[in-house]
Amino acid sequence: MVWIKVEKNDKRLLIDSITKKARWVRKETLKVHKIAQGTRIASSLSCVEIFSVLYYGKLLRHNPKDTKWDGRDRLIVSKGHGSICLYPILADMGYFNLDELARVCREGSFLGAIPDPIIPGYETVNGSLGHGIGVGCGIALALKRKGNERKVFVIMGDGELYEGAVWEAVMFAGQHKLDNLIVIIDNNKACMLGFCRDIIDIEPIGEKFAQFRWNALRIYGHNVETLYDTLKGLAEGKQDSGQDSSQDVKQDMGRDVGYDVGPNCPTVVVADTIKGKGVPALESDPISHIRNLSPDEIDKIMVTLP
Amino acid sequence: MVWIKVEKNDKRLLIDSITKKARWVRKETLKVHKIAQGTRIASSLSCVEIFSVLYYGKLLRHNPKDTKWDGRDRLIVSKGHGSICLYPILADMGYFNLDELARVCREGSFLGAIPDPIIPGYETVNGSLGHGIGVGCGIALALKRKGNERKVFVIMGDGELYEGAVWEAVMFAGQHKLDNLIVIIDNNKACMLGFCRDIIDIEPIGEKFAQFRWNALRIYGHNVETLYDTLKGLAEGKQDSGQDSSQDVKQDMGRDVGYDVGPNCPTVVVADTIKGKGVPALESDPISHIRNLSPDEIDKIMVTLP
Amino acid sequence: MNDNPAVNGNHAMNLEQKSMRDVFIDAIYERMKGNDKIFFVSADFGSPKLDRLRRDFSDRFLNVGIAEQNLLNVSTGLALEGFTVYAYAIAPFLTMRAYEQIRNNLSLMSHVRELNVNLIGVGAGLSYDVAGPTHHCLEDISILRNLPNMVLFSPSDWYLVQEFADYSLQVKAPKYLRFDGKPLRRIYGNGSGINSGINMKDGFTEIKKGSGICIVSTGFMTHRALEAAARLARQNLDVGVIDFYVLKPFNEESFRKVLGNYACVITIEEAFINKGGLDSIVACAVNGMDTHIKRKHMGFGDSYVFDMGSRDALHRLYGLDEDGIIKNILECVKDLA
Amino acid sequence: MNDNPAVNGNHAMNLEQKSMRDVFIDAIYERMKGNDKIFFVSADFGSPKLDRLRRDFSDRFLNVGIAEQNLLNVSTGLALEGFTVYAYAIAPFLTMRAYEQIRNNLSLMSHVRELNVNLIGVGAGLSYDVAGPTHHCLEDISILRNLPNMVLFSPSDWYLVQEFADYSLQVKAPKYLRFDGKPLRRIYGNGSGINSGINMKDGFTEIKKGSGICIVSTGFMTHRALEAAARLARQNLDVGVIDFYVLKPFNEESFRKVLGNYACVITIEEAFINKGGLDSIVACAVNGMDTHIKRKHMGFGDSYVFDMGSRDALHRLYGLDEDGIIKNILECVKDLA
Ligand SMILES: Cc1ncc(C[n+]2csc(CCOP(=O)(O)OP(=O)(O)O)c2C)c(N)n1
Ligand SMILES: Cc1ncc(C[n+]2csc(CCOP(=O)(O)OP(=O)(O)O)c2C)c(N)n1
Ligand SMILES: [Mg+2]
Ligand SMILES: [Mg+2]
Repeated sequence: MVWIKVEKNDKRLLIDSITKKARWVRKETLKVHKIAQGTRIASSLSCVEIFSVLYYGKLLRHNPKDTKWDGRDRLIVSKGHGSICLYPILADMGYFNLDELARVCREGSFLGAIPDPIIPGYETVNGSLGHGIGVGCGIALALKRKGNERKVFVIMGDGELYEGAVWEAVMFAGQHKLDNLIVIIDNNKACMLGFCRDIIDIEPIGEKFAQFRWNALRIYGHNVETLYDTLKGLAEGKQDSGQDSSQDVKQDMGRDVGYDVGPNCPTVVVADTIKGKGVPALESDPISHIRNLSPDEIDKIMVTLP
Repeated sequence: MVWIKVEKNDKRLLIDSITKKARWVRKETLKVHKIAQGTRIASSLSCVEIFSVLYYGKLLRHNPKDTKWDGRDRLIVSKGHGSICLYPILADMGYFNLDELARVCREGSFLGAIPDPIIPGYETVNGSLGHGIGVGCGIALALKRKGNERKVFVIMGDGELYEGAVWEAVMFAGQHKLDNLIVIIDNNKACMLGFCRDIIDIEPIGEKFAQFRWNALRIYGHNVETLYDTLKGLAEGKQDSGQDSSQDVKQDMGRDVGYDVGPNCPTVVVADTIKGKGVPALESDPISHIRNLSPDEIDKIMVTLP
Repeated sequence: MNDNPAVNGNHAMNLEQKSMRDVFIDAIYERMKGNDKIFFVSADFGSPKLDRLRRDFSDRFLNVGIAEQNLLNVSTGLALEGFTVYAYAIAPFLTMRAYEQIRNNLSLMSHVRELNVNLIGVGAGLSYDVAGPTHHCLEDISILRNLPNMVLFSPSDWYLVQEFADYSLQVKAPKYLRFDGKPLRRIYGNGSGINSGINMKDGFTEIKKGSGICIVSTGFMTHRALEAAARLARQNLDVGVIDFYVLKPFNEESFRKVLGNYACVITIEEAFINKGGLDSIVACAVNGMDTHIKRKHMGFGDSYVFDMGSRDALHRLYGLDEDGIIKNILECVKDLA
Repeated sequence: MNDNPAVNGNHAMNLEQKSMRDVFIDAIYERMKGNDKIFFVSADFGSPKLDRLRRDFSDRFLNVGIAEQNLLNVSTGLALEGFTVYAYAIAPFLTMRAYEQIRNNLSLMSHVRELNVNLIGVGAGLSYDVAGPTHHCLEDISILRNLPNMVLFSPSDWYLVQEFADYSLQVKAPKYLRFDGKPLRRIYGNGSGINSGINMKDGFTEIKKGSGICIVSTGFMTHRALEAAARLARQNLDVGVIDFYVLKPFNEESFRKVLGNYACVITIEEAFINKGGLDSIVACAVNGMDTHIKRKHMGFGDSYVFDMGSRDALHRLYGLDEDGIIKNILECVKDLA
């Protein structure tokens, strides 16, 4: 059991340690891409801090020794393709050996370009977009019926919101007051073929969820402390805590700040992020999604990273 | 070519004649159900006035002699199951012989319990819910590219809004500024297994469309004059005309009155209606959808109808 | 197997018609009483029998609305947490609107997770005759057979359906239950309550032994097959009838053993033929057998049915009524001679 | 047909590898110049070759976003208004997430309306090897074959793809184009530009004549079949190779005529076997032929592929590499002897 209670005065230390870990995760993710060019690197760099805060911030209850532990929070990685940064984290947590990171996409490995649920630590099938939130609804409802107080976290892409199945689930969760459901949107403003605003502009995202009776929060998704405060509040069941009022948002095109439509609502956290975060060539490229970084490029980037 | 220009001073006469026709349509619809019990009667009674106004109000340009006439408005009946009231109208317009109404669901007929596009006057396949609006988007866009100024009308059920595919189209239409697209929601507050608010409450419907950059109007869907004013405005390209400020709304649970999110937007008309309108036993039944009226019941109802 | 109704000729006792869904809903209702790990989820689809279940188990009944994709996803989530789920909708919308959800969240996922989701699709074949081709369901057998780890149950009567209730709880796999939309007569477990002819592991029952020619059928068509066989029996032609109800997984060896007694087999299904349905099961079983067995496949050709009329009328039109079956059998007789 | 590359043995000339989608996008780009009734619609799926098309025909290119259902519905609407539509997405999501849309809006609707929608699905079989089973596509042949009025094109090389461009404009029916995800060598139209071996109406080409045994394959597997046949030729075993590229509709009579020259046929496809795919086409064609022809079917068994590795590695693992093919052929040789 990895989850432990964190005292207030430990917070600075914790934030620092998460920050350090996040840096390590970013580098390891690039290393994986160096040997496994089939992986989606830009998509996996925008959510490094989100996953790092959930795991290293000890907000997510989980147990690497018992992946079926009933006391765990359920984490559904709906944007599976863009979660390669979770490989180093899961290895670091002890779900599998760190050596496995050197075998991604290799014959005999269980770590693929898109993660399958054969990987310890992944709850569901997630290579196809738009499934996670609906499955999350089912889990959240089941937990309620079982009297299990754990939370369901779903990590989604912003382009993923174009899938109709997502909105079926959004409607359902609002109606059934699934307040144990927390959806985090890695709002990196791009999908595969370009910027989302040029394809279908669905900003402000939070307002749309609020219409369907969700609480909506908006934060900057690369600020570890903001993420920590927000997600800690949610993990503890406070739907309005941790709002990022400082608005350290770089590419934020949204207008919504925070909706509190009442108690017993599901929550969406719109985390403004940068696709390819940390790699300038990717950060500015509308089709960073399908860009591979050559081993050479990666070597050059590595030395520039903190 | 049936469409003709209507002068202002003809209006009262026209409204009266539509009202009379609508009464006839309601009775004919009941007669069809009497011989074809597989038809959905409650669903087909809530939209009698909507279809009557479109056709008898001469708002819809169409040509029974040439169903492929390029100058026609495209009418997509997405709630196919609940459009049996269109059978008498189409027959009356000359799409087929009135005698056909006595053969619905009979061997050799082309009029089924759910209409197919083999029926002259039906544009698309429509027995499966949630397709019409997306197909309507494609048609609307195509008309724009062809420089064809005709409109696309889509008639949907309120329960149909639960389909995710609908929201994919809602997002698309807003983004592509399909101002030639007019969606009319037969908001009869019920789907098959009960009242919509008990299943998933999606009111206020107009507000949700407005979030996705649609103009939204809300009217009472059994008032012929209100329907006429609203739909006439829309048929002529005025997105904000005809708003029903008198609010002659009986079961209206919505809060939205009218959104004008700007020019060049698609429009949704939320028409508050009563499922089974005209038949008291149906009007009050949450599962009127699956209720059949026996020939005896129908005979009794007929004499009570205006 | 001679306690079989068709063999016994006890047709008169089996006239009581019941709808599969009503029998099954009642059976699940009974089990929900003693088992609080059962969920019943509907995509805005009902039946009078469902009202009681909705009322008495309101905390374990869900109507997700007209949202077949979410029906599948929510059911998956419930099943991941250990619930046995019954997911209920109209067959074509259940199987086709949510096909990728079935594929990824049930078929694929159950490679690594135990998922007991029972998809109840009502309206097999032309059950919804006058509702037209959007409501006909001629693809489901084939497209569901494609999905690994799924159980495919295609019963011919309500007695089989009743028997399946416990099976559905015990066999913790995703399943598709292909229910007819119309009330049908009983075939199994006649009078005496004997039901030894049913074998869920074999997946089929030779409900009538014959010589030379046998019919292999599933669902509603087994009723037609029995009728045709009975008519031929009066002409002293002894045609076998094999009713296939678990199309996946089934015991191929047993099936081959039974087929081995015949020289010609005719498959009949309310499905597109030569597209991976029941006929494909037979074509595959016959392939590699020592004896050469002639095959003839009856079903719908490569076109939707836009004609209006009752199921009987449509079957007549497409040669799937008893006359059509008999015609095909007599052709086989000629071929064999 | 002796101007065929395999027959001519001109393999060396055909080494240039191209990806099917790039060749096709270029071909459509050229046609969009002179034909303003063409729309290209993508569900957020691209390729560098698409950038030029997006730029130069921005009013007839659409990205509907990650919304396969709407991709189908919007394409249907465009086609109803007379546009020829190319709808582009990853194969499993295109065919399965939007299956009911394909069924109702294309297959069913084209019974009464002319709809020229060309569904371009990229990633046939295990093209996306390391992306895992959500991205593998082993069901598409079968589930698309089920749908009336559809054309099903499953090319083995980019030259066929190029030839299909005009065909796709001329034949005004909904179509599924099953494209491989990897660049592949050319098989047809070698050096001299001769392409008389291609016959879209027949749907197949006997690219190598053999005696006794022939392989029937489609898509990528035709490359493996040719390699296996070439290896066996060196051992003086003359195995035929039939490449099937229009799986629907095709000329069954022609096919039977060619099959009639063989005593044993082996089908190879990157699909689940015995589930309505290529093997079903052959099982059906062989049924009712006068000569008895042995069948052997190669493909994937009833399980998704969770193993990691290149396509070559995965094929080896599942016995679908050349060694596996040769093993099966040698078994047939024994059987026939
Ligand atoms: C149902 C489905 N359609 C298409 C794809 C192909 N695809 C993979 S990632 C991607 C873009 C995702 O964009 P977004 O959701 O914003 O995630 P990001 O990578 O930006 O985090 C697409 C279209 C898929 N995996 N699943
Ligand atoms: C995709 C799909 N799912 C389910 C159905 C079955 N069905 C037919 S009508 C109906 C209820 C429709 O409710 P609503 O859209 O509100 O229309 P109304 O009849 O109330 O006008 C349902 C669930 C269907 N036709 N299509
Ligand atoms: Mg994104
Ligand atoms: Mg309704």
